[in-house]
Amino acid sequence: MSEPAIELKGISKAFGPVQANKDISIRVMPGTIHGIIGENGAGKSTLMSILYGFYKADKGEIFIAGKKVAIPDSQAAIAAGIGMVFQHFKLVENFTVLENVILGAEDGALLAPSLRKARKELTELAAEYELNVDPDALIEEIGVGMQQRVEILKALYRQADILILDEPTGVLTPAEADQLFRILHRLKDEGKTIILITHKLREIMDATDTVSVMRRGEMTATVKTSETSPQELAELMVGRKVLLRVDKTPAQPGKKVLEVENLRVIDSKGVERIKGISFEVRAGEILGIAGVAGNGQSELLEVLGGMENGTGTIRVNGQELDLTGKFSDARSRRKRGIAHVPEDRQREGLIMDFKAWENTAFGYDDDDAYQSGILMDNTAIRQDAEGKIERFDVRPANCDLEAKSFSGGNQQKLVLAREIERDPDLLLIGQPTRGVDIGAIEFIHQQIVALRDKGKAILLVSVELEEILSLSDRIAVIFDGKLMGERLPANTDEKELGLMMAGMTGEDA
Amino acid sequence: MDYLTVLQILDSALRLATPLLFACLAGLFSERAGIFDIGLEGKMLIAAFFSAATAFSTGSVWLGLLAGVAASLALSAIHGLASITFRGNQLISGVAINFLASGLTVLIGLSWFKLGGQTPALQGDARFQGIDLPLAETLSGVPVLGPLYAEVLSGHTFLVYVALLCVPATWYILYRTRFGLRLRAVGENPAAVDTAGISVVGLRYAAVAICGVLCGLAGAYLATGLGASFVKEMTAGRGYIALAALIFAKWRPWYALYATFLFGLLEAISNRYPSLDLGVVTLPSQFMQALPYILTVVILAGFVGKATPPRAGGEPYVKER
Amino acid sequence: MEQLPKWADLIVVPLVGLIMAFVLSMLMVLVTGHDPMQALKLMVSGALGSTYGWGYTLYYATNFIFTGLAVAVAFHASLFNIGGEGQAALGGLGVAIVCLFIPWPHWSIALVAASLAAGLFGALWALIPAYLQAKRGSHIVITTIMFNFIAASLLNYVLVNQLRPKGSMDPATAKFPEPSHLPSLGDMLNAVGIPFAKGTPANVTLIVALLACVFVYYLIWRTRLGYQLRAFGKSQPAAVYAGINPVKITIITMMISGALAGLMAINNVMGEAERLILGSVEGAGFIGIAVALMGRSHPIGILFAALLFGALYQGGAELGLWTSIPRELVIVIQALVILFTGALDNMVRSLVAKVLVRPKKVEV
Amino acid sequence: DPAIIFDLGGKFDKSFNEAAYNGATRWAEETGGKFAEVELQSDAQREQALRRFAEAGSNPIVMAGFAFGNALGEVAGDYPDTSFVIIDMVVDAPNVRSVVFNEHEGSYLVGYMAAQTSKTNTVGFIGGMDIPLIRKFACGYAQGAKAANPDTKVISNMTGTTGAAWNDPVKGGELTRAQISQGADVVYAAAGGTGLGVLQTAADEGILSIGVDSNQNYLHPGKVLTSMMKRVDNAVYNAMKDGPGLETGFNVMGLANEGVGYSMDENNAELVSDDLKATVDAVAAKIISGDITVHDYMSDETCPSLTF
Ligand SMILES: Nc1ncnc2c1ncn2[C@@H]1O[C@H](COP(=O)(O)OP(=O)(O)OP(=O)(O)O)[C@@H](O)[C@H]1O
Ligand SMILES: Nc1ncnc2c1ncn2[C@@H]1O[C@H](COP(=O)(O)OP(=O)(O)OP(=O)(O)O)[C@@H](O)[C@H]1O
Ligand SMILES: [Mg+2]
Ligand SMILES: [Mg+2]
Repeated sequence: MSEPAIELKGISKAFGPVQANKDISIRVMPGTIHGIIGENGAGKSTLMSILYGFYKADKGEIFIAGKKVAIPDSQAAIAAGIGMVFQHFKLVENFTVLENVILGAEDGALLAPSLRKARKELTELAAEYELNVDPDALIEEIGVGMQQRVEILKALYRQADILILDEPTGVLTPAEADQLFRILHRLKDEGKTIILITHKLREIMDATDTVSVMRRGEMTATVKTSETSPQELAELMVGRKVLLRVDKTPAQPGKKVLEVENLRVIDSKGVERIKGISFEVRAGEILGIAGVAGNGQSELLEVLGGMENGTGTIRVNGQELDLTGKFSDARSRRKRGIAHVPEDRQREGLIMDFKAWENTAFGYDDDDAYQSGILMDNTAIRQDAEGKIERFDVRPANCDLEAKSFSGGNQQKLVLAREIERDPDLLLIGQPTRGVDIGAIEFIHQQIVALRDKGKAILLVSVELEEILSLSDRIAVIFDGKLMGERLPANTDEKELGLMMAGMTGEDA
Repeated sequence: MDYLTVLQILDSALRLATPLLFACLAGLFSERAGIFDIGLEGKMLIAAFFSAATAFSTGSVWLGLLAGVAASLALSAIHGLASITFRGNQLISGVAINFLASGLTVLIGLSWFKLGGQTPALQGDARFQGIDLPLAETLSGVPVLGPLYAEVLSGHTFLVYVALLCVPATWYILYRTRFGLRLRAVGENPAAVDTAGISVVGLRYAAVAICGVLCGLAGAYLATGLGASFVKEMTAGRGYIALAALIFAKWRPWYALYATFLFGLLEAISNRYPSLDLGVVTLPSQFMQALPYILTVVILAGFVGKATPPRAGGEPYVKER
Repeated sequence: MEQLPKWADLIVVPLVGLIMAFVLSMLMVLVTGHDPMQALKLMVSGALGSTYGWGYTLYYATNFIFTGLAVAVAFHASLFNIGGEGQAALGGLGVAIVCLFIPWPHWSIALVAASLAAGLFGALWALIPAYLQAKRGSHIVITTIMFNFIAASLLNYVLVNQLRPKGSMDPATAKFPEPSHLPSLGDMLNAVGIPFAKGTPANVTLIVALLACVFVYYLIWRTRLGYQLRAFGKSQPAAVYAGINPVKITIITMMISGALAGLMAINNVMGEAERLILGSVEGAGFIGIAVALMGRSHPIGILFAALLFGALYQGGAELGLWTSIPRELVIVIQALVILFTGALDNMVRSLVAKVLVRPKKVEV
Repeated sequence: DPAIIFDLGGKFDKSFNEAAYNGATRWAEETGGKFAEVELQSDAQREQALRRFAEAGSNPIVMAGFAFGNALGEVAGDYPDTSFVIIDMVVDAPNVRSVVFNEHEGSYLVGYMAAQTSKTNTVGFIGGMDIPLIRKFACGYAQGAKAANPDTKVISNMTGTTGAAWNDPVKGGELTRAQISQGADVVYAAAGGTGLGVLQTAADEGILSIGVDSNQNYLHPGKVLTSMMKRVDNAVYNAMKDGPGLETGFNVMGLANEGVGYSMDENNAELVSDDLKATVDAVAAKIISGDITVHDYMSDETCPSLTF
């Protein structure tokens, strides 16, 4: 057997009191795709960041191609042929693609020659790996999928032999994900070594050669992918049996809760993002909106949630909503019984610096139960929060921790607890399980279904087709600000939906 | 208002804008790298002192310039230590630096010259002299543009031209060099710079150092170019105005020139018209003195949109909480 | 970053920073040819060693509490109010108008009225920058700086041309009538039998300042408004998601901030000078920035930071009185204190941590 | 021992406070005595300093500046055995000597000289801040200038409205240039540290300037026409010499008792012709005799020769 491309021995890393990695050892063979799975907060990103020189390990050794190396910073990692695509991209938002690619890998003191050379090389790389991006586009103006390509291009431009991808598909559409895996396979065929962190067992099963499982800072197992099953991996990860399919009974639709007629939204730049759409959601059903990110589903949620203005008619329980005036804000929507789990929990759904208990009142701070006279009744809020944290199994169950100290899955549970326990007539929910581990996904899906079964209307927006298919009672596909049509989950599949998401009507498909 | 008056006002505006321009560009480098600096004032002040003191003692304005820059750099080093190495609060550090400069200049001045914290007046080679640009005399006959060249552009001290050259230079460095790319990146997203294998700390120190040099030039210009001695607190709030100009300029070099020139112009106008008789009412001198500030607010509210500061500005780069 | 026990973070670190600042300062005293021990003793005993010293220390501290709170409230909403100087100056104008033109039967009523006027004037002076920030996106830092200058001009005009008694050399208003004079701390304490030096400027406003601390505490951490302004300060997109109106919050926050700065005037204008003089704010608006930052924008922290600065002012005055140490040295000491307890606190913390903490790890 | 308290500008303000300081040091040098001193940083320290010195037994206590009026009014009565001397302000108390200067008279003289010297019939005035005291200077100056030549144009500028107005030589210089471009060829600065910039720029630009408070002719020999002398130093010197129990009451220092005047020395000997000197001295004599009345801005707060 040949020398492992990467070998980590006894890596330990603590962040203050948090032991993120405990004595971890791992071997990755060259020319393979090696998966790493684990719950949120298990320490996957930390381990990879150490390998990339972003964090310094407290203990442990790193061997690259059999040679012991010191990786005190990313420069050393790059020199050792390692490239990494972080979970949260490390791009300069107001730089162009080209500038981001050459940053740190410039050829001389002046930019122009570097840019020229990079432009040429980028075209070559693009041709070779189907990694097409507009080199002059600004990062903040391209979608996440494109941004990820830029990250991969950055690594390839630096001639990485070892590529680490941390949850690369969390933000991708199915088509984009498929393409990513094609690229990864091509890279693998060229002899490059790839480490892939993901929460999606299907990706592990489809793409990897070996897989390591992490739990609470420790490496619990490394197995050959061909010799394991999703069920086994899930159990290794979570430490208990996990239901991988959503368990739900057929919907019992009731009266119309949400009626949307000819809704239009024009954004601050004057671009029409929603071009006249109409649909309805009834009590006791989940309407899933499928679509490639950026086709208007975010705006749809924002208008409904009172974060943006629009024109047209929206009725909730038969009463028309104010879309532009004094009552068009999010607070008025809540008073109308609309709860909203936003797509971006860290930017919108939570105040990351607030304690968990403060966050459970976020948006509902005017609730009578939270007031005592002119002051807020913090004791009441806290008690309320403790209940929510317990019922939604938020871990750690400490409502005095700041939101940023929770892992992504647990942050999402905090938001869900807050919104679902309001017992809303209509729940708007965007990307409910983005970046969330499978244990938590299972739980979150159960909660959504339970709310539906209580006779509430739910509008689900997700880029995960699998999620849409398994949760929705009806599916609508959005493309370019228009609805392409509706399907019942039983009568459609990912392929058809995928085509509709690409703008082809059912008839074309 | 005749043409000559206009020229004279422009001439004055250029002089008044120069220290602001230096300081504004200084702030630009620092803030573009993500380090907020409200200590521009203090750095200018200490540079003004050391440049005047050294120029007087050695008789050479060049040595004075050097000393001023060095003093300003020393304060920059403190700011860097506090805000980069020890990840302290950049605003507090700036406040401290302003106090430090205000106290130290007088304290040192007292024991050095025994003149109550001032330096003696500078003469001859101890101060910058006006430079007549080539052909100023000959061209002044050319209608309209000739006088503009001869009156407004020509005849300033060396540092005025340096300041003007600093604008394209800054633009070039920022947008056309590797260093500039990295500098801008580190102010927007230090993690991106870090993971690209570049030292965030090194870059930020470099930016803070450039800031120090430019503040040094600003201070030296005040004491040895525009004036000819150091007087305590002689920066008179120009560091804060430069800061305002920087935001006004949206952290961009050419805009910095326009913004500081606008401030200079408004001040020159209010200097020229200490009180304005409008026929119906006479605007009192206090109003005319406030006019530059009032107009700034009006312009800001009316014409300048939202300015987005460098995204990582003011935040120390902390990887591990 | 090293984890320190909370008590060490709150007490040991600032204390060590303070000691370092003073060691350095005393070195400077030595270098400039004076006796550092004498200077230190003078400063400490002058500021804290007698009720007389306290009478001044507390007076200055009162000013700084107000301006510190003003900066802090705005900070919580991510607004950097550098305009405390101008807002306090306008507050002084409000106080002067109320005290000069309305005959008050008793100081307590005058105090209430003057507080309202001071707060209102300060708030209104903050309103325009706030409005421009909220509606037009004009950067609040520039506009508040500009408004400081405009306030100075306005006061200069008003004092020289309007409110100055005819024939007076002093660009200041007339003395406020007797009934509006506030009782000094000495008067009040002596009345209840606690000996306290008379003739010091600390006055009943100190109590108002302490109330303001309590008010700000409740405002920020216990009211809905505080909740919303903190949320807005931490994340604007999230605030919109929660239905918090950014325009409203910006304006209200800045007005509260301006009102707090304006309230300073009841201390220095009404309580101490008993008339409005030119330049009465004396930079307290800027010190407020340092105080708020050092006090970590928390009323208790601000209280201590304000006391520290008050003591430095008064200790510095004693130095000036009894030694030939130039007053600029006091400014340098202030600078070093700000530097070591404020900006370099992480350096101090890591030093303290080296001594205090043996690394121990908690399992998760 | 006597004590002296300097105003917020500090004892080295190159003008008023510094003159006071010079008077005190002259006294100390001549008598070998010692005096206590303090430079204030805050308005609240006025009363504090007065009381602290009085309690410590300093006597007499001299203070420089009109801003002390209020504080002294409060304090004087509490220390009947201490003598106080206040400059530039009148405080009516049995143990206070109030020294005021007829700055308008001195300013009239230098204004007269300015107008006589000016070739452009335009003279300038640059004040620190627009406060009554400075208007008093400006008003006397303008009147003198107009008296010398009714066609004289007087341009007046104030530097600023914050404390920085007294310490901004750069702005002083720029104001000077602005006045030069409007034709001024003599400028009079009454602006503390800002005035240094005025004198400097005037010298650089080849026009004449007039100093203030103390004799500033030496700063730019041959370029400073004269200085309006305000003998604060004498007032302080006399107070200290008179010692405890000095004669109290109201002291007006004018031309008559050489409290104000214009300075002549080797530095400006060539600038002021004997003719001019003789004329000015004659004017001075007329002011002293009452043949010429110089309008005091403070008397009715108007200025016939200048608008502010
Ligand atoms: N920079 C940091 N400072 C402090 N603590 C950190 C830091 N980064 C991670 N942690 C903590 O270390 C632990 C491991 O985090 P890590 O990001 O490695 O988990 P992960 O397995 O990647 O989780 P996820 O699936 O949510 O991405 C967590 O408890 C996390 O809160
Ligand atoms: N057209 C509208 N669109 C959206 N929300 C609205 C609209 N009109 C009212 N609301 C929101 O619904 C809430 C309930 O409104 P409604 O007027 O029916 O009840 P209310 O008892 O009068 O409420 P309140 O006491 O707050 O006035 C309002 O407070 C407002 O926030
Ligand atoms: Mg991770
Ligand atoms: Mg109603």
